[in-house]
Amino acid sequence: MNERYSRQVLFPGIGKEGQEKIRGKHVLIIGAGALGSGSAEVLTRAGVGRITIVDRDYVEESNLQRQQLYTEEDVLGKLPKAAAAEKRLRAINSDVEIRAIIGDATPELLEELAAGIDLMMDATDNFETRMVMNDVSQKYKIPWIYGACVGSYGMSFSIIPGKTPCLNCLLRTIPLQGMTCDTGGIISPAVQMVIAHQTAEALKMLVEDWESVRTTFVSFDLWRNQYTSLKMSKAKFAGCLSCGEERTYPYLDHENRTKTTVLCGRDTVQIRPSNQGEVSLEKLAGQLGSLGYQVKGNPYLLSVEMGPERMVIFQDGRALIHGTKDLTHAKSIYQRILG
Amino acid sequence: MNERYSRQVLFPGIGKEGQEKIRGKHVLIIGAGALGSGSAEVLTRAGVGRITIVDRDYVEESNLQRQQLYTEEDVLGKLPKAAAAEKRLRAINSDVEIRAIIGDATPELLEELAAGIDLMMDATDNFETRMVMNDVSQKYKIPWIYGACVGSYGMSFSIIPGKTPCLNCLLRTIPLQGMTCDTGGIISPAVQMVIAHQTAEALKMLVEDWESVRTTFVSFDLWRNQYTSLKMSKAKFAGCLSCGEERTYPYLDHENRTKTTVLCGRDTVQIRPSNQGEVSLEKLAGQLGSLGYQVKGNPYLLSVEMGPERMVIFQDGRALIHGTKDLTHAKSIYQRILG
Amino acid sequence: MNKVLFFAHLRDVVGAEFLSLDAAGKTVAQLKSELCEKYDLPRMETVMTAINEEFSSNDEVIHEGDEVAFIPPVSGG
Amino acid sequence: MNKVLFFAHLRDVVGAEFLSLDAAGKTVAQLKSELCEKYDLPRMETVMTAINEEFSSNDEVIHEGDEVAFIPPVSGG
Repeated sequence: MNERYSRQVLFPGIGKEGQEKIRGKHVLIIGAGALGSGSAEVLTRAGVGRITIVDRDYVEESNLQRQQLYTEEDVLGKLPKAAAAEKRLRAINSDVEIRAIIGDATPELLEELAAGIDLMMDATDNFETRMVMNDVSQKYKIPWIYGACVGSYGMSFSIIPGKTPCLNCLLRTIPLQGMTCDTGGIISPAVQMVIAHQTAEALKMLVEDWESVRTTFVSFDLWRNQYTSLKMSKAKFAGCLSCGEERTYPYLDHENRTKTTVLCGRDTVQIRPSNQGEVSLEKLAGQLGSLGYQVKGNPYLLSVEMGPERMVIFQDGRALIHGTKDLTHAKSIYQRILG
Repeated sequence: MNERYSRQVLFPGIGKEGQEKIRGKHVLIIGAGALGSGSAEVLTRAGVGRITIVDRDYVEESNLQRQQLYTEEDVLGKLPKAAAAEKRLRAINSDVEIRAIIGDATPELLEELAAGIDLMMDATDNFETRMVMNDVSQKYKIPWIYGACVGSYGMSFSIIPGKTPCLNCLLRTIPLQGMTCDTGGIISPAVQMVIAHQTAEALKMLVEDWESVRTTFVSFDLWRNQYTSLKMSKAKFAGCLSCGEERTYPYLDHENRTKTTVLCGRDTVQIRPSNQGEVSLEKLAGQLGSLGYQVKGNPYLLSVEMGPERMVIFQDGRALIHGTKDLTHAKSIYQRILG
Repeated sequence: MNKVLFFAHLRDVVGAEFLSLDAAGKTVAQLKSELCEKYDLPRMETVMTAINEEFSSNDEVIHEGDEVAFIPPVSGG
Repeated sequence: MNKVLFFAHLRDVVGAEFLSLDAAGKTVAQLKSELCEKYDLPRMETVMTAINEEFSSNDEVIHEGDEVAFIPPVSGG
């Protein structure tokens, strides 16, 4: 055994056999933001055989406060996160086969990548992509580990097809306007805490120690010194369309997806979310205003200045992003605010 | 306010005022191993004004599995950890004034550094240095945050002079033969979890939100899904020599310190620990043997092959390190095994 | 009586870590809608509920002495 | 009866996460030395003890029903 992994092999939960199993595995990480860069670093250092990481954004100055693979140089070079992550991960461990995909984690992409993947790590910033991961997980029988954080608050839950409830059992529908790091802020210890939980579960699954995998839903608040773990035995929902008997994998269906369209000749992208429903414009205006965004509105719509772009949000959750023709970029802006 | 810290400023526990306080502070990090590199990265990204980091070792291949600032290049270059850490931290945030000290965290050094330090982060690998930090903390009224981990198990406790019990109240004596990463192994999620707790407490102290500082002693085991936080109100020991009324700061005293001496002309260093006491050679032999070390012994001593060096341990905890004349290196080897 | 705990931003809206109130006999959905009205809590339909540290659906009935916790899922990452 | 929990390597030595035994009336030090003898537990003198999730000194007396936990401090970092 390589000296490199000696301290991990010493740990009885892993051992030589476990290290060889880790070496034989392929992990797909969706997102290379705070959680994604942290998970990717832990798993790269641990010696996972292959890691594929997918992200649609580039490195921005406001990322540096918590996204651990990136430096000031990456911001200056406006590097795509997946590319900047790949560069650093290779310098950390040249044994690991890293594949970086610069793009949106669409159902098509994830279904295409599914073959041969042993585990998916959730590091996305929105529930729509998580629901797609959840359906891909059920359809191709790949475990995945949910993780999310805002402020000093965070949570994690391990989802194993055929064994645990799935995310759609717990939520039943995509929450509209979930808290995001762009609306609630974030401190990096909360990120580290989620990563600690997600990667511990990942190692257990990679060494196939299924007995040790956590069955509870963990949530914590580091500023308020709270920590709870909920038993989930009653959470499985028989009628679940993602994991139940009459499953349809609804989030792999084109109908249930955020639609983005370039509005011809107007340098504007229209966003139509999958979960149409009432957005409280008044509350959102108050919230964004108190965060320092410039907001104007009337009872029918809200207009928010966002750097070079301007977003107009309607009551039904539809939005126009003015100042761009880039569909992926526009969706990214939308999901940063509306989750 | 800088765009860089915008997500952290958005978090109500920090805000603009908190960010300015963070900017004005000076943190001393003792150790640049797993916990030290992680804490240093979090605090550098958070925009602490000045960070001083002390470490006596250089980067080795077996560090890469969990020590997040280092790359394969640092191993090839045999860079001192403090120097390699400084290089990476500067690339991450050029706003932060980083000072790297390559050397042993002796009482003399820590007393010399104490002036102007707002907070000390524990990232050392042995209890002797922690007891020195603890005495410096009490003498100069500087809070410090204990953190440690082995295997999937870890713990943290915040120590505020005049307010909380101190480490000497809890332990009363330096534990001989504490578990270390070299004897029990370590997985990096356990490191991340300790860092999450230590740095959350650090941010609270840096923004002077003393009300939110955790008063409990946290310990956890990520593989076994355990998490406990103990109330510490009864832990303060009136007769404590570090924080009680009749305090003497025993660990700043030369008498209570591990003595290292080069044995003339023998390429050997003798180590005499501060806490003389019976070491169970039989147990230690079994433990080290099962970890793959080559061990020979008799009822009076134990001889362990450790790469280029050989360590001979006697029943009273005294040891000879053959194959080196470097006092700091010899002490580092000793403490890796005996904690 | 029942202890009702609020996590994350719900705690800020309510202004307390927990409330003591009598929810015995009510379903989770009923308690949610009552709290929604009283405190103007956002998006309670997708907030996860635990009774005595166990995940509970919206039609679960709360009993005397049960501890109820509301845990909003978040999407940051 | 008392539930006695063991953390980290102590758990491996004892071979169980917890033991049920009768420790009422004994001090923490007495319980430690009894367990030391029975299970050959290493370095119990510096192991931290909690009674009902509260730090306790070696001369604290254990009462019927108390939950005792042994938490060894570690030095890795």
